[in-house]
Amino acid sequence: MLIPIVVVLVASTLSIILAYLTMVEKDLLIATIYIAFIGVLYTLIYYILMAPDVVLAYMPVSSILLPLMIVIVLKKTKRFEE
Amino acid sequence: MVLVEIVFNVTQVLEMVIFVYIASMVMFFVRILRGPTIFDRVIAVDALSCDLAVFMALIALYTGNPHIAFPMIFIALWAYVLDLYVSKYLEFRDIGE
Amino acid sequence: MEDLVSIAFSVAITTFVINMIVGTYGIFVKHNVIKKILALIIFSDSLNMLSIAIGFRIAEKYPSPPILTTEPRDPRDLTQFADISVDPLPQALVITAIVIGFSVFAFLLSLAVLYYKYNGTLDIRTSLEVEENEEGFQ
Amino acid sequence: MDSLGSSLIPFICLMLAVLVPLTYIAFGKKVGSVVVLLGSITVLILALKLFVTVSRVGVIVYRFGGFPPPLGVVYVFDEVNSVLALSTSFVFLLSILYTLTFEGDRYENAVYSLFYLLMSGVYGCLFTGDIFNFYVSIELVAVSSYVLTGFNRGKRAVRAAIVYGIAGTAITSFLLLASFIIYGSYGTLNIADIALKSRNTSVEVLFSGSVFGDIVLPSKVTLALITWIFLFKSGIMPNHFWLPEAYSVAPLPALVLFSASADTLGIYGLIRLYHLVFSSESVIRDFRATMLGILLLLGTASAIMSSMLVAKQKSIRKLIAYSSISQFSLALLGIVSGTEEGLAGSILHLVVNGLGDAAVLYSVGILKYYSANLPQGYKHKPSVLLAKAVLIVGLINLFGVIPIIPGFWSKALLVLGFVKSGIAIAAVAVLVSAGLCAIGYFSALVRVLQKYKNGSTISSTGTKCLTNVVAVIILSLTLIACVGLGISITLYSSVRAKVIELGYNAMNSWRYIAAVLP
Amino acid sequence: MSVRNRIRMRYKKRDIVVALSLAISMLALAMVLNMGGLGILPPRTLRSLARSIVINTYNPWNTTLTSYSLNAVSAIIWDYRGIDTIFETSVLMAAVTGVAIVLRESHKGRKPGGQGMSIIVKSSTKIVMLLTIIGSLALAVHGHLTPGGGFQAGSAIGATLSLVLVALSLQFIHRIGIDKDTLLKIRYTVLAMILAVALVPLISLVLGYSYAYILQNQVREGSYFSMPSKFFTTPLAGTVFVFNILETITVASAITYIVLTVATYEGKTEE
Amino acid sequence: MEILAEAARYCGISFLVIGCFFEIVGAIGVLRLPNFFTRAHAVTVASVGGAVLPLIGVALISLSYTELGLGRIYLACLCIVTALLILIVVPTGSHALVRAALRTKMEIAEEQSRGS
Repeated sequence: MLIPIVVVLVASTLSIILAYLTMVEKDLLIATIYIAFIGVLYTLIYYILMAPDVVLAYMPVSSILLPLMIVIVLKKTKRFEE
Repeated sequence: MVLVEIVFNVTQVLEMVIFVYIASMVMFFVRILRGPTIFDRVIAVDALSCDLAVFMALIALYTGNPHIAFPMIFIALWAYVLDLYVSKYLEFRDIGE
Repeated sequence: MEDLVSIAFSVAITTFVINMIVGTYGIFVKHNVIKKILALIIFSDSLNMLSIAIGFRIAEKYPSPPILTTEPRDPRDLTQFADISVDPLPQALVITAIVIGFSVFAFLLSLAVLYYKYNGTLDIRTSLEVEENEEGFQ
Repeated sequence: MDSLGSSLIPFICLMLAVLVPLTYIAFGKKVGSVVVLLGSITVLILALKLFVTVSRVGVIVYRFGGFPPPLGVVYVFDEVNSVLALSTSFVFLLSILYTLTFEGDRYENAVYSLFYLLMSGVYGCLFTGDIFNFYVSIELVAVSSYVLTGFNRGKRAVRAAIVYGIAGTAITSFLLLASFIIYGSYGTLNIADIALKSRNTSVEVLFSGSVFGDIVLPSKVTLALITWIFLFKSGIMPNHFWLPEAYSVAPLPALVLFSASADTLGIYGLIRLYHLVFSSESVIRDFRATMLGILLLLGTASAIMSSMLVAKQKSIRKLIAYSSISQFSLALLGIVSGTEEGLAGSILHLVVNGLGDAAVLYSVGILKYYSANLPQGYKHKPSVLLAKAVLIVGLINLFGVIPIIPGFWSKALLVLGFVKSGIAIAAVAVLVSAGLCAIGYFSALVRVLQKYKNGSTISSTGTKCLTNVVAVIILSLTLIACVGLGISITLYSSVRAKVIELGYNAMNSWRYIAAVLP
Repeated sequence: MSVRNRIRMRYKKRDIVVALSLAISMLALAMVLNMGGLGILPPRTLRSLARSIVINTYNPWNTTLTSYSLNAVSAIIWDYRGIDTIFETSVLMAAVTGVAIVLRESHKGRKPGGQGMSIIVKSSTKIVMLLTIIGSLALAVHGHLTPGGGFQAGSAIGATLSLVLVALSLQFIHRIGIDKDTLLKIRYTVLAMILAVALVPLISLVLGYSYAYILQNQVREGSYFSMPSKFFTTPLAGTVFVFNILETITVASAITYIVLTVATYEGKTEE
Repeated sequence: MEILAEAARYCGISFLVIGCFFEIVGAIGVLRLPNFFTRAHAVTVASVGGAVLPLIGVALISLSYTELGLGRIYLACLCIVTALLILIVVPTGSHALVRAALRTKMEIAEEQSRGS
């Protein structure tokens, strides 16, 4: 019971740092990668909290579709935040 | 038989393996923070996705719920998408056209 | 053991709330449109995470997902299942919320493309300086 | 059996939102327009039937899928939401008529689809008896509003849509958060169940049991959060930044729908929140009183400041935007008063504001159309005169001092409620804001009449016969609704009693709870 | 220039106020969550509502409350709270309409051009595409038995098609018969079918042999109408199965439409 | 049958331990190696040695767990399929990324001077 909760704890602590970095990063492509990383960590947490349906719904959205849309939009607009 | 149970308690082995994977997750994370180029960050996310598949298998075994492990296949199938996006963004002039 | 689990879980929930603070900060303070959308994504993801955490529980062994593995043969199977299963309701609601979030983000991102086309920048402040052309009535 | 037709209303709207593009693709424009029109008429008839049924029977409950209340989702129909649904359907019919006739060429068929999606969200919000379902419906309203705001595209429209979209999404997410906190502490999502448990924490309900954990602190947090969300949705003053921008760029019929239906949901939600869920009998009544004090201050400040801005506006859209903010603030003050008259006044005020905005905007739109398309005979054309009359009636309705107009009665009821509950400052605010708004309204009236004094001198295509007929229909429907409501309230004391009973019913939460949880 | 500076200053002040107030309110929230407002987390027992749902999700001994679905989440999504999900699908439709309106120019058929990536990527993407589509169909068909369901399967298919768009090219997408207009038509038609399935029980009301509710699935209190609950010996869960299949098609077409529209829009590019 | 299960369990545990070793080595490599192309090599070690081997190990262990019922075969099949897919997919990704890095003429020298 304790070991999986420790994994949750580590993953969520890492996600705070990533969320902060996403907010201060000037290169939006790197920020997108951070978001995808947060998605991977959250997928892990969903899985450990026994929500396989949510994992299946969240995985394509967070790690494929949203990064793809953001990358396309960045290509059509501007990569760096001024 | 008894010997096996004493020397290799499977649950303990699984716990140790999970700790090793947490440690390597933190190392990949440090690479993501420090990675000088964008490629380093992407490749660390890649490695983490593969780790995630292993985590899923380990946890399904550890908690005794094998039927929740189906997302593993999708993780493995989509481990390389970020590589494709970034390389297409940087190498070609447009995405998806 | 159970106390340790509870403490670790409380810390995890606090981290989700902190993530939500970071997201809210980004939404209201950052000026780049795409940055704002990224902040929204962080915010709504942490919110969903928080609600799944509310639905988690402690059982004798590790809890099982809210899915029956075999057809129950006896009413006692069902009560046994209810003793180890996690809460299914937040999961269903979160799936709904994820779909809604995706639709809104897709629409906002396509608006961001258009915003850049008209203004040549993604900064939300710059278009305030543009003289509002007064159309009079209507 | 009575409630089946009424609970079909959102479904019919959704069905039409899908079928309209399909018919446009398959059968062309004419069949499509007929489908659009028939759909809105059906919705109006169903809403009328609902109104009649509810005033005869009382509260009706419909269970979706046949599940009993805390387990499944229910729709609850009572006097308050049936009145709002009726007025909304009426304005919706007007909007569809106006769009088909005057702006049909400018927009693709997608706009009808969006209107229907917006309306199904609005009906869902009005009828629902479940807090998560409310979130989903309000999200539907919100997404279609963002799309309609950005519909015309262009610099300002896209900026308004982005600002509205990002802030609105963030704030509706807080509603999701609030509903999860409620689920965590109360163990239920049904509004009547929450209301029952917030009064009596030891009650045991079938299926949902008793409360889970300590409910006092979570109730306070959710009350504060949801109040903020609804204040944002209705654009009360500190949260109004999106409203004028959105109003000044949306298509005209969409603008009318916003002010008559989508943005009244905030006030409707506040009525439900403060007089049903966390009413004066609940465990957090002290905190509720504090929140009501804050709302009083906010509402007064917002009413007076937005009225000042109304007096300054030059564009009719901005004028309507700020006047809507001011009227919503007055309705908010009615909620604060906590008396039957005040609540009745606030509900009536929402209806009146929708009707008045529709009258003003549609008459100005029709005048503009005629002045651009009518080469000669503009001055003495009956429909032009009618449009001018409707414009005057609408502005007087918004201003509200002449007793034959419903705007007078709503303001009178509000003042009566304030006097009864002893809130002098709110009564003063009503009068001051009416006075300040009057400057804006009458300068706008003068300016519109001057601008559309003569027809165009350039040769143009002229108008079609059908267009004239529809213009007369729209204008006379608006006129009949405004004046008829006013006259009936003035002349018949039974109608007056009915209106005040509306406020009583809105406060009578035990009836609602007993109907949902037998 | 001074105007710009003034505006920026105004924004800066507002930002600080907003950030501070938000931080304080969110800290209050964290306090509520951790100070026992929701009980001790994680609790030892289920909430009663969740317990009733979990017990009734596949319960042959209480036929008026069950939905014969082994997966309780699917049962909630499509049966207990089906109306939420229908509204949610409509939100997705509103977003699709919005994207189509906002990026109007790309709606006109453009000639597909562009290039794919290297041959290694192309061939392994083809394998991945096939496998993902097979896996998602399994998710959709078994949505009421194992984890999965309509939205999960649909978004997986949509994600795969957008992956194909990136790795291969738009030409390939057109070659396998996917077109924006077709997608939109499929989406509208299938959404209409979902609404029709929700209203199917009313037919028995019209025929007059039993009372029926909107979105009804199995036998309920006061109504004998029922959708099929079993296919031979496999549980079928009535409308849950049908809705899962239809939702897969709608979501897949919606997501593919959104991605195709945004990707083929000609905005201003850098350089 | 008992002996077979025991053998599978032994094999699985040894696979897991070897996988752990590769994983740690790969992770240290990702952390310590000087430039991107060398790190790509380390990631391949981490994903092939550190993901494929443990997955096969988990498959073998789950086959020997009798209390999981039919689920053990399901889990074993899933693990093996996932391992095969990782073998297909991860090299593809690395290939695409390295190619892009080469084509965009990433300055390796500059990066080395900055330190890893």
